[in-house]
Amino acid sequence: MLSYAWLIPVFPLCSMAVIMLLTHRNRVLSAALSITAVSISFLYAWAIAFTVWGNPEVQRFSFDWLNLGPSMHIPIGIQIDGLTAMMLIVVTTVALMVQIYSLGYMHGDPRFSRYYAFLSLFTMAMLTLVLADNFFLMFVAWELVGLASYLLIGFWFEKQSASDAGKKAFITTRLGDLGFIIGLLMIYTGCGTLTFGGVFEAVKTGALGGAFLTTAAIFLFGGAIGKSAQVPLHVWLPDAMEGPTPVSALIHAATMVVAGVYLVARSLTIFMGAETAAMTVAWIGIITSLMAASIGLVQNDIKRVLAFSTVSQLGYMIMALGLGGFTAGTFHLMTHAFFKSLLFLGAGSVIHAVHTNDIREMGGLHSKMKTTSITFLIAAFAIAGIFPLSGFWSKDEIVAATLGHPVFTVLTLLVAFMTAFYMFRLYFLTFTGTPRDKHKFEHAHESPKVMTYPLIFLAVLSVVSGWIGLPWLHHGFSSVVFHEEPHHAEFHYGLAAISLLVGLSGIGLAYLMYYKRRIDPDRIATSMPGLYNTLLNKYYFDEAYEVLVIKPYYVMCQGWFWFDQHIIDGLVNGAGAFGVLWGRFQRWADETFVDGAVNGIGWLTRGFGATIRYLQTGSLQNYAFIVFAALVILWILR
Amino acid sequence: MDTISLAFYALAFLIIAAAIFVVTSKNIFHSAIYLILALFGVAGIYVLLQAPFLAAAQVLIYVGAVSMLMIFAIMLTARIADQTIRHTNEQVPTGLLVSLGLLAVIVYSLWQTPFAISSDPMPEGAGGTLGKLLLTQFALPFEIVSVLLLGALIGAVVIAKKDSVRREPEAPMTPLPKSAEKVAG
Amino acid sequence: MLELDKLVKLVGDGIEAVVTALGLGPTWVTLVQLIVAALVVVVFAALVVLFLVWWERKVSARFQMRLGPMRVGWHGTIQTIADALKLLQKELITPANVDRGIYFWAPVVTFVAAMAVYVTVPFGKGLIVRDLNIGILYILSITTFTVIGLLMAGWSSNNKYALLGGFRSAAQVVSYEVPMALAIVAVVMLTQTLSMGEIVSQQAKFYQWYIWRQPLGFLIYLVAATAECNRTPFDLPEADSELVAGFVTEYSGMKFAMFFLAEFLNMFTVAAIATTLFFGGWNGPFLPSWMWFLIKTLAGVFVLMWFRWTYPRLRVDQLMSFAWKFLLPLAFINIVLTGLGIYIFRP
Amino acid sequence: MEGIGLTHYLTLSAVVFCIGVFGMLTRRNAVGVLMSIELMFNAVNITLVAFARYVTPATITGQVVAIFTIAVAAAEATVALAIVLLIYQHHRGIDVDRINFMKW
Repeated sequence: MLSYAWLIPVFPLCSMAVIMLLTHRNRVLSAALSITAVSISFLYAWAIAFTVWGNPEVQRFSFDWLNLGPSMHIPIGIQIDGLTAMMLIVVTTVALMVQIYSLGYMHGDPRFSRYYAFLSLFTMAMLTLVLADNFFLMFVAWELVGLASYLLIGFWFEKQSASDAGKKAFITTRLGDLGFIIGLLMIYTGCGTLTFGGVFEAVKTGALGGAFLTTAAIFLFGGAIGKSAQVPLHVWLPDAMEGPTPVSALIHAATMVVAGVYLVARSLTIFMGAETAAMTVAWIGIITSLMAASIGLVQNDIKRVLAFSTVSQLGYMIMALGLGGFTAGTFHLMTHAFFKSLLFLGAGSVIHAVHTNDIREMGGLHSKMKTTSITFLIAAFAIAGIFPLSGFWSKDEIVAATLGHPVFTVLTLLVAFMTAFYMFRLYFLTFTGTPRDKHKFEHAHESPKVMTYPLIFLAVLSVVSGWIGLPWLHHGFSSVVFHEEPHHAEFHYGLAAISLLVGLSGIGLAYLMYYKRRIDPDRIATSMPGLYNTLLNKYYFDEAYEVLVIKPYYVMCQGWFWFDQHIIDGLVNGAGAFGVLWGRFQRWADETFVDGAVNGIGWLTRGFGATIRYLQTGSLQNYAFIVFAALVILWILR
Repeated sequence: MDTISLAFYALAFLIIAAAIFVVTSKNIFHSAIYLILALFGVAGIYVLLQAPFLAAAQVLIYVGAVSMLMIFAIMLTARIADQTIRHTNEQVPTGLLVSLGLLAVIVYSLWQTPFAISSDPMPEGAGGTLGKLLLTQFALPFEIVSVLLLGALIGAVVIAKKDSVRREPEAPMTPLPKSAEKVAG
Repeated sequence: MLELDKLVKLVGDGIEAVVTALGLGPTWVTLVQLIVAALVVVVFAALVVLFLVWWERKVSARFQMRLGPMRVGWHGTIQTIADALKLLQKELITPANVDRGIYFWAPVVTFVAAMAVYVTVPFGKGLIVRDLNIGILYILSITTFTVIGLLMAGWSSNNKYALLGGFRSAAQVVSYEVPMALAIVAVVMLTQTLSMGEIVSQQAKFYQWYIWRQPLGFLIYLVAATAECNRTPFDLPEADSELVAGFVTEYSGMKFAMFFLAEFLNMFTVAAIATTLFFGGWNGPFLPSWMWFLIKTLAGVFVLMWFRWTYPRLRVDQLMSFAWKFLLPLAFINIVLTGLGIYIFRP
Repeated sequence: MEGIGLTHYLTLSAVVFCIGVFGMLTRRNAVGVLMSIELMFNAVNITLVAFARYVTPATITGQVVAIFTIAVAAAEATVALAIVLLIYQHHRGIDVDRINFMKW
């Protein structure tokens, strides 16, 4: 069964091809195809997960893809271990839920079939990414998910902001991918192979090490920075919210953005072999996390809050991995995938109901949308790390992973506090209180069942998926993603209590500010205008890029344009003018001497041809006669 | 003179006479009929050479199909009264010379050549050995010939299809102008 | 019982004795035996045709609720003989502008081809002139001469109806020969031999008849064979409402009779081949083998007559597309199925 | 005279072949030319079968090749006659010596 695991991405691929080629006119058929394909993959993924978890051996199946002699030999293949199985489950589950959800959300969209084709493409690419057994195939899939992301962000390309966001996402992540490629090339130069096994072997035996490995690892991490929206390339993710909300849930919360985390987790051996690189990873992770969380405190767009929350949580995972917390990072990856996609889908449900993204125009929606509200609340509790929901267990592992690095511990707890605060700010502003926009409130309604059922399913997962990490289970979550050797932080009741307390206090503050209105948030904002505006404008990152990168680039371009217009064109024109003169002279010479010779030859040839053309009679029998006559004559002359 | 010799000379006479009529007959349809006769004679020669399967195939394919095609082509391109003034071109004397020269050359060389006559027995049965050979040792040529036949079939259809001759579209009937109708009325 | 093989052997031995007594070699013995056999077959064929003509008239009459010939002999039994005599006496008209040589030979070729088939038809136990080892292939190839005869007749008559009739018949026969040959190939795949005698001996028991293993092949054969002998619904070459009498338009007297004879002989041949290939040949209980052969063959002939008086005529384009677009693919499918069957069931 | 041998068949084949050559060189009618070519094919086939009978009787490869020849001849005749029909449609005649528009 494992040896046919490559079929998992093939099903969505087929559905994409069939939709694109055949059924794109029939929206029902297209959606049905896509959902069927991903369902099959979903079932297969679960089957594989149960096989693998009972038998923690790494399975590899590969074949030669490119064999250019001993120096250039690239096999591609798949590798199945606990981490892959976990990723398969995450990807297929969320993809299935999102595709079902989209039936309701995208209902009536003129490019419905194309939407499903793109979703299938994305699913295929993402599944290939997690199944790959080498960096090469992983990179190919990596670019494919980028393409799918671009297509889906800009899905409503009539909107200028959407198509801009698509381009921004694509170009920004490409910057990171450049680092990825350089890292890959360095690794290939260093150990002559790109298979995970081979590279890790080289790192372990010390064939690859020192400053070279550190540089390679940092470049490799560049890919993760781009894909997982870490500082300083995080700017694309909030803009990516221009895409359809289910897409945000699938790609920009649960799966594609964690590809970077997956990359770091998968190649953790490399980072562990390079101290400096690992610390860089950890620092970038915590800085991203802190910054995004603080921005999230003040945003008013429901999806942007969630986007910054995503960036923040990704930073968490990256940090945990950088500190060697393999289990913590991957565990949080999984739980986060479930509750964050739930949050996004819930937000989508709200947007579907009130047709706005601005939380200032919402409020009191709980009475109208019970299911959405409750599932959203569950997810908010989960992300805030409240016992016994999934976020509690995974966040606790992350906190535990920072033990020994006091700075990280403090910052992590601070982020946890902020997370709890802004999530509940969001919840209270959206679902409780009095409706601030009566008109929109009147028209609000609960979403159809195809949208609420996935919410309920994901809510259940958000609650229970953390229980794999229960402290009294043998090895907890690490036995699931068993990578190199069992590595599991002991469960710290003290730490757990502290982080729970932090989460609760964040919720409490939000409760006071936005539910009870004891503290006026606006007064705090006006009392600290500098900080507030900095946060509201996302630390001016986009503006900084505008000033530091894009403006100078324009100036440089204009300079070159001037250079091109005046200097180069002047040269060209001068050359042209000279050419014309020279050409006139040549024409005279040509007409006089060369043509004379050519015409003379032509005249001669024509005369000759006119004489001997009588040999070509055009009669087949004549030719045949000559053939046989020649045969006889040749025989006689032999 | 034994039976085989008798049969051989009879058949050889038949074939050669028929062949000569094929190439000299003024009426092309007669040529075709003589061709059938000659081909039938060749089938007889095959029987003498202990190749009965081939003889049957010869009759089936040449008489049944190829000659039929010839006759079709003749019927589609000529009429019974078509007694062309000349049925041969001006190459007759030179052609005769070359043919006879060729005959002399071939006959001379084959009488000079010592052939390695083998006295092994022929395999029993009609088509069994042949069939086995076709599907084992000669499988590739066999397949290629099949493809060739298919290609010839399609090619012939394409070539001979009426539509392949691009004809000028006939001028559309222009309706009479109104005034003309009035005048006619 | 009334088996005839002893009698045949007796006659053969008698000939050998007489010829040897005349001081001639074994070649001559074979030759004389063959000549005698050929004479017997010709006489037999003539009798069969006489019977068939009468029978066809009676059958058609019954189909149309008539009586048919009743005056000459008991129920008109010798009506055909009277007709034959009339035809023999008639003047042989040779139209003015015909191509004389070919006009003369056309009926001969047709008739001889129809007769020559009987060399290798097993009429009964030991009743076969020559059990050639290419038997069925021989029959297939000899029957093609019939078409040559028709074409010759059509061409040489210098008559547009005759020419069209010849054309149609040639196109039709060539087209239907392909599915027919393929249907026969499917049977040969099972028999592993081309010899008619062996094919018969493989079907000694009722359940061994090849029709049970080749039902589709038999249907294809039946349809193609009906077309081969130009019978309704495939009687376009002599569609009298369109073409007067097709290729026989300009023929009269004995020459016409030869075409007529050949046509009925072909019908009998087709039924005989069907009997041999699909219905166990002369095998059967109680009755002598030749009688079984006749019963089965005449039943086949009856089916052909039944067709003729039941179905309307096809249009010429329908006829061609039916052969090439339906019957031929079907025959290929049958061959593939047969091959699969052999592959699965043979060890 | 001692029976019929290989040489007899080969001689017969040579004669038929040369008759075919003569016909090919001299017939005006395109179908006539084709028929002459068929004669030549048959002459070659006689040779092949004769060799199969006398030189390699155990492995009758000559007969196999003869079958291929027949198949190729059939294909050739099909295409050639299609071409003849096409030429007839274009030129209302199939005299080979008039179909010389390839000259000069």
